[in-house]
Amino acid sequence: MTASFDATHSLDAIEVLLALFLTASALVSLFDRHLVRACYFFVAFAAAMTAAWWQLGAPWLAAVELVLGVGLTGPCFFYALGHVVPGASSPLERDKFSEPWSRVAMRVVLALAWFVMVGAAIRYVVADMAYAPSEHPLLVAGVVIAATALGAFALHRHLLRRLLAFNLLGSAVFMLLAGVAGTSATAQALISVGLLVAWLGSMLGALLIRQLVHLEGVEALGRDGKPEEGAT
Amino acid sequence: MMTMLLALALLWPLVVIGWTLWSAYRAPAAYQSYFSALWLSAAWPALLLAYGGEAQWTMDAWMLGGEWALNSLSRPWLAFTALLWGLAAIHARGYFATEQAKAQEGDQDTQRRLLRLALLWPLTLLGNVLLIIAQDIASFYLGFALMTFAAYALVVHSGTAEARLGAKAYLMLAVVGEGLIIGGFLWAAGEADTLTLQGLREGILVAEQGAWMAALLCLGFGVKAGAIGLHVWLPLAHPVAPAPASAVLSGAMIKAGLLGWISVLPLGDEQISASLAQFGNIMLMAGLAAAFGAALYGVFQRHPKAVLAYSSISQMGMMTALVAMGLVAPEVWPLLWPGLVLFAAHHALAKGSLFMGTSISEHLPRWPLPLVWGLLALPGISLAGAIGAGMISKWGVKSPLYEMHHESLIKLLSWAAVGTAALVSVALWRQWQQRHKGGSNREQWGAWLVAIAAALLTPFWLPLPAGSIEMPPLKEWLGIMWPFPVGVLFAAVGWLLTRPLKGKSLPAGDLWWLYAGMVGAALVPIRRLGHYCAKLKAASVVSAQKTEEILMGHLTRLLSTESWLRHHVSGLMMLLAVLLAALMMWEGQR
Amino acid sequence: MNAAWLPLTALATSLLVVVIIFALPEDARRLRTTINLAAAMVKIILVTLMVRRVAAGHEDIFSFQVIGGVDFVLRSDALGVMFAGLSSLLWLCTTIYAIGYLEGSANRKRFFGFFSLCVASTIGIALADNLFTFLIFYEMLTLSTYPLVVHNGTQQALDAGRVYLRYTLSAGVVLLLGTVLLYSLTGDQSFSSEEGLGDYLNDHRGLLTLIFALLVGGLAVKTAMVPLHGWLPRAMVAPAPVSALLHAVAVVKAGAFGILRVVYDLFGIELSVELGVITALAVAASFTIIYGSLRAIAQEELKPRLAFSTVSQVSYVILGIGLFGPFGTVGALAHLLHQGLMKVTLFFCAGNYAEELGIHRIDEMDGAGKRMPLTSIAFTIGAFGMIGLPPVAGFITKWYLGVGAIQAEMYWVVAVLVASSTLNAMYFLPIVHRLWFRSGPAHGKGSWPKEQRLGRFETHSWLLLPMVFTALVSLGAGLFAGLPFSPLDWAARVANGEYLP
Amino acid sequence: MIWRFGLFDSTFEPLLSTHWALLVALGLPLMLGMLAALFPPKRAWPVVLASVPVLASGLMLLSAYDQAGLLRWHWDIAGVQLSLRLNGLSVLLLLMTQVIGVAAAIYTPGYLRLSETGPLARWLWPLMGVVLSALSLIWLATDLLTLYAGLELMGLAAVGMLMLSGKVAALVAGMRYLLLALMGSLTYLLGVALILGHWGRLDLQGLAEVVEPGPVAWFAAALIGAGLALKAALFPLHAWLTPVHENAWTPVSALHAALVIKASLFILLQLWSILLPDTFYAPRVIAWLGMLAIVWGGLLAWRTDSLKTLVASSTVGQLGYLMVAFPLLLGPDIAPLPRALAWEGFWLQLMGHAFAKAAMFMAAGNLILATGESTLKGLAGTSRRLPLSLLVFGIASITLMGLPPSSGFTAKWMLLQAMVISQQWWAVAALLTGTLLTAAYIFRMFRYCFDETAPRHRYQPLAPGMDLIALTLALIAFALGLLAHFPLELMHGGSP
Repeated sequence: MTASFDATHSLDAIEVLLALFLTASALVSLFDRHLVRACYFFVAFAAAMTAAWWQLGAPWLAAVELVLGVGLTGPCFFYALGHVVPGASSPLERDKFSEPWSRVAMRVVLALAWFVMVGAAIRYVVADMAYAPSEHPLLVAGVVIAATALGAFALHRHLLRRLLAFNLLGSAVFMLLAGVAGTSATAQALISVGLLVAWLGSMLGALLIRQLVHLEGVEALGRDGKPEEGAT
Repeated sequence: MMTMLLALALLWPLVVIGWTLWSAYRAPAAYQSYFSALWLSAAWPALLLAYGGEAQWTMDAWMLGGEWALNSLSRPWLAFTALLWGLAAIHARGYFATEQAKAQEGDQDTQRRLLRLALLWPLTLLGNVLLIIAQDIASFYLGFALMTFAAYALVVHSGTAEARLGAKAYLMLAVVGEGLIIGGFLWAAGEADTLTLQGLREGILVAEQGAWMAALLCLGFGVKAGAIGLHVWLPLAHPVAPAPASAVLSGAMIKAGLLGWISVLPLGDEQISASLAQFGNIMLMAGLAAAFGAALYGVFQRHPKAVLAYSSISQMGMMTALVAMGLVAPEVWPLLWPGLVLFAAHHALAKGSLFMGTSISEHLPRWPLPLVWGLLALPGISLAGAIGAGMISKWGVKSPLYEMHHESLIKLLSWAAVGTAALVSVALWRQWQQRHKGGSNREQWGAWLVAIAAALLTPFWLPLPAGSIEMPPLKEWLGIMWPFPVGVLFAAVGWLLTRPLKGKSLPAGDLWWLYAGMVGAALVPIRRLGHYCAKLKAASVVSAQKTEEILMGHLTRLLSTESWLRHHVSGLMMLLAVLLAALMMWEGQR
Repeated sequence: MNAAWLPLTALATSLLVVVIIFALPEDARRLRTTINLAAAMVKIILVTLMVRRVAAGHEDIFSFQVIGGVDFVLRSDALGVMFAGLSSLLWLCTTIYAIGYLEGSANRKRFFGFFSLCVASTIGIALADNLFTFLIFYEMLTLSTYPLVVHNGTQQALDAGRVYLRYTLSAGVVLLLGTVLLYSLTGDQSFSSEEGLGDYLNDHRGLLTLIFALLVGGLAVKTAMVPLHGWLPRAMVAPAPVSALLHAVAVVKAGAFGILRVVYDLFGIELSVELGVITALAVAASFTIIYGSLRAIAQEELKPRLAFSTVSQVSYVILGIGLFGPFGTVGALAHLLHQGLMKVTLFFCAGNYAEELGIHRIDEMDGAGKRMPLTSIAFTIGAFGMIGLPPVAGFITKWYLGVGAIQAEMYWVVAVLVASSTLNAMYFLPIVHRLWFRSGPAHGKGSWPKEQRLGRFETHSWLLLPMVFTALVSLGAGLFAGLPFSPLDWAARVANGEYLP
Repeated sequence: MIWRFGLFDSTFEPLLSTHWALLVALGLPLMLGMLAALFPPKRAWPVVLASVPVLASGLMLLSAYDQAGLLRWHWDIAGVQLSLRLNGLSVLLLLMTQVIGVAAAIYTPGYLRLSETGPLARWLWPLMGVVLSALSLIWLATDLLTLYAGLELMGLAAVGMLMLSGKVAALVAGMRYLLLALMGSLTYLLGVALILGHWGRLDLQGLAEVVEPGPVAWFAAALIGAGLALKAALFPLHAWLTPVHENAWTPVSALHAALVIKASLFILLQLWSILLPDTFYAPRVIAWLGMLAIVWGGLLAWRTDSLKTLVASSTVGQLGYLMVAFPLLLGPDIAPLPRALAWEGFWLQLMGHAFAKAAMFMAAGNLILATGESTLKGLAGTSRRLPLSLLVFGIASITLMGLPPSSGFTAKWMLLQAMVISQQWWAVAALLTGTLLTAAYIFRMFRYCFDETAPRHRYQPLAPGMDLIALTLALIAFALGLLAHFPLELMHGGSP
């Protein structure tokens, strides 16, 4: 019924470190306006996720994450940035769109609410977490990342950053899934499908971003967030 | 046999119309004869029918159920009506000869007017015949309406401004009259659940509101019969209508109103209620008022036909009074009605010949003048009761009244006859003043002469029940004849007295001008109200448009939030999830 | 013996014609005309068959289940067949007229397609046996008349179409609500059921009144009862055959027919009286009658005047219902037919004047009687019928209504009738006067607004014949009202059915 | 409620032929799509030929259900439980998918030939195949994993299809849709995670037995609800929809509006009926939003100047009709009669709208293609030149307006009756207002079409059959009104 982390109790320290690293790299990746750096941090996050899957005893997922997350999704972002060779400069290096404060504030509130909600939900599922939240550092990290990523997703206008946020959210959700449901075959199947979808989505997104930049320039990437855009 | 005759009598006018139409369509205008021999014959089958004997017909398929009859009342009525129509038709042929010549020369306007008259004349006749033989309400009303509306063409014929005024007055009152009649019919027939006039009379007799029904119907028919207050169209329409049209209007059609009264009122029934009798009294007063008032007003008219019109009103007033006697004193009615029919018939022919006479005096034939004026005066004298059929008809109504001891009424009627005499003499005087030489042709004076003869000899040819009419005994002659000289004297005195007022006279149509003024005054606020409503509507349309514009502006602004929604979809989704979760938690915790 | 095919075929004929017309190309003029006329003939034959069967006491029913508890039912009963007869007869006339009228104009395929659809809807309305089926065809009618109203495609026509839809669709929604409420209360309620809704009276008095108000309110829009009449005068921009059809048969009559159904067959007259809604109906109808006449007087164009006359006249039908008695019912039913015949004649005439001479305003009609005698005679007959003068059919209904009013002891109704007749005379007689007694362009005075010589006779013979026919029928319906199978006779038969079950 | 979705044991095992039919129904669209990518058909007839087996498989499944009642399939692959079921509802939806899909496919060659579509055109075929296969899977699947996979497959393919036109606006809108759709599925997945974590299973039948109301069910329902609402374009999360349709190709729009968003709604209703059998407020919230959706969608469509936006906005409003039925389907204390009525009305409305909206998009596409104008004003005078396209549009719009005798009417009738019986007057008002608003925007469009005073311009002739396909769909939507008994009876059957 409840998922358990029993097998990994002894490795708490590693888990905590992993969780911390995941959270940190996710946050940087989400909020760094320097996009190339953000993408690098995403790759680092994906690598950490691979480790985390390994740590959780799901080698299959670790492999998938390695291939799809590190090997395929990461390059997708660099491709979208037009930053195929490391060191080359790109017009997309920085996100220059700015958001009004009200929007930021609203997103922060929403992200907090979402954090509370997801946290509460997880608490109800993993009954013992209420007593020892620190025993599930990866779960906590998952909740934090999920809420933040969603908030960031809602906040950003830059399409690439939204795509990044989506990927991070995806990973967080998978982590939560694994956290509450363990690494049963069903959960692994779900996560695999999710990873595949995330990759496909990222690839499609990257292609689109390239195409948009090609057709309209950088500005087109932020059009989605501009409130003054016409009704149709 | 009778049925065939009936069919012929009713269809013949239609055949005439069809033929006239056909020939108008076929023949070139230069050879166009509007008043062919066939046209003249329109009324003849009806006349024949009147002498064919009594008969009855029932036709379920006809309208609400047709019931027609030729009985002791409708036969004489049909006889004098058809005769007058026939004579007037012949007279018309002569009367319109000049116009026809003009039409043949190619005057389009005249062509149109003549064709119109030639078509609607038989139609009017048809209506008149139908209403006489009808015993069911629908047919009667059909005949009445047909006659009323078709006769409009007769009145308006000349198309002058006066003619249009006269026709307008005629039509307006006719519409009012039709409305009153249908209202009364519906009420009475609805209460009695009947479709026949017989049933209607019985219904009115027993109905609680019988007097009111009778009043409605009487007013309605009163328009046609020239009852006082509703008579105003007569002096307006008669002077302008062609002489033959005036003849049938005043002779035959006006009698349709009288026949209407006789048909719907439960006359002579012993069980007449008090209220009906009361109504009879009012009617009696109204009749006498008409008899005297019209005479008083009429003598001051300038136009001979207007004078004659007032004479008709006066005469109809007398007949109104006699009809009213059927309600006031039911026992007198069985004796009275043949006299009344004779009175009506005689008046029809006499008034017809008087009106035809006006056309004679306008186109005097090359006869010795005294002869002409003697002939012109003859029907008038008869009308005043001094000679011929007039005398007999006077006696015909007087004797039953004597028998039942209504001497006061007799006296009043005699004095009314004085008025008649005065009116007739004024009319003749006016004719003399406005005489013209030459031009009257054979048909014109032929029909006129026959009409005079028929008027003087009315009792001899009118198919009344045998023995209902007798010559007045010699000792009564004086009592019948005295009003005539008195009347002439009055007229002469009056003329002398009013000489100082040279050239001034009262307008024809008396109350019409009052009515017109009142209606005009009433229309002013109504018009103003109408204008106000129109203005209000326009204003509200404008303001509604303005409101709509404003609303649309708001709406457009509101809809621009769609793009806000678009940019906040993900935020909204987060909100929705949180909201749903919170709501369900809250509900679950309760 | 149930001949279910009969009502179905009657309906299907018209629908099939719609499909065929839409499938034919625009320029297949002859074929389209042939099909149109043939179908109209076939339908008259079918309706005649139905009349005979109903007269012999058979009522044919066709039904199938749509969803649980709701059936689609067609049934030929006396009342329905009466309406079907009217619509099929006038369809033929109007089709002939329309063929002549639209000679050479564009979009004829669309016109005739929707025209046929419109008539198919009226047949459906006539034969519908429950409110659901009725509603289907009622809404179909709304939709199929819209393209006809906007047919000319001018700004004015489009605006009129919009107004028309605003009224009728809102009414449709109200009607739908009423229907659904009724179904929720009683389930499927056939028009032919003997029970009526009397059982629900004690517990649901308010609800029943509400349902009645909704149903009748929804139907009253099409009936053009004041103050819901605003669409009708505007819809006059449509071509003349459409106006004729709209006024005489289809739309306006559908509403009146619906009210007849609701009062007589759904609620039952006793229940309606019990609810006290009948008197309200009579008062509303009377108000409409007077108001319509007054507004008609103020109009200066021919068609709007006729339109307001329709507003006034159709409420005679409603008034007849309101009189609660056999005579009133006979009057109402007969007027449904009579008014149709007379009004269609008048609109044909108006169309002829407009087509042949370009006359739209009343003051342009001077002396038109000489130029177009047959049209003017027909107009005169129609006008006299509207006034209610014998021998035109209008008199017959007025008689029955008046007598019904007296027997129901509603004396004021007679006053309304008389007043209306007088007002009618006030706005029709001047026109008749102008036609015959004034000299105008035909007498060499001025010229017609836009004269065309459309045919050998006074105008195109396709325009002339239907008009003459309807004029003669309206005359005949009055003159020979006593014949078996005359409108009056049939109305009396229906009324007997309602009052003597 | 749960039995209505066929979540109970079947009496019979499926026959061998049924297995094959299932395989064809699920796999063949995909295969054909791939094939067409290699050899893009230039004419309609190869597509017609190819669609015969697809439709045949649907009919076979229908007859199989007719004979045997509910059918179930169950597989266990490496510890992962996958299961499918075939009940009346899923047969109906499957057939609907196949008919609309086939129609869109037949429509496509003509459309591609006439419009300048660019090099990406051939990719439309496989994507279409994927969408159809995924949809078929969704109607049949009874475990959350298959549903998730189907949903994602469908969503990604749909995004791909919508962006094929390659215009910038299409790309921007498509990108937005892509991100939102992915986000929606992640939210959904989070909900699924909670379910899996708490009850340890994903098969719906099993879940239906074990789920009891509690915080986990509520949170899962909230997450799943929000995610799927986003994907189903339920108000107020609908705003991505119109721009997407504005720029997409006609057959794509038709498929998307008719089917793709319905799939999310289907899953939403199915999962909520398991998770929230007796919740009062959540369905109410959806219903309230539905009322707003009806008004909002109607207003949007009423004031727009673009034909495609009109059609797309009308989808928002029409979804509102479905949303207001939620309390009747899910809420507690609903008597059996209104619940049954609402259930049937819901699906009839869904199907009617699917057919009508597909037809409408095709008709609108035809009008735009022929006139070369995409604004309403550009339609002036089309009533004369393009009567058939307009007629199709008209018939489809009758269904949307819910005027008789269309399926929209019958559905509305049932919903109204259910609402009246359960006294939900606000919903009644919303439904009736929706009718009027729909009529307002539909006839606003017709008003332009009937304008005869506008100048004429040249029209591009349409490929043969393009109107006929649309007409067929519109007529199906129309005929479902009076013939509703037959499909609805299918849904009656198979109650345990």
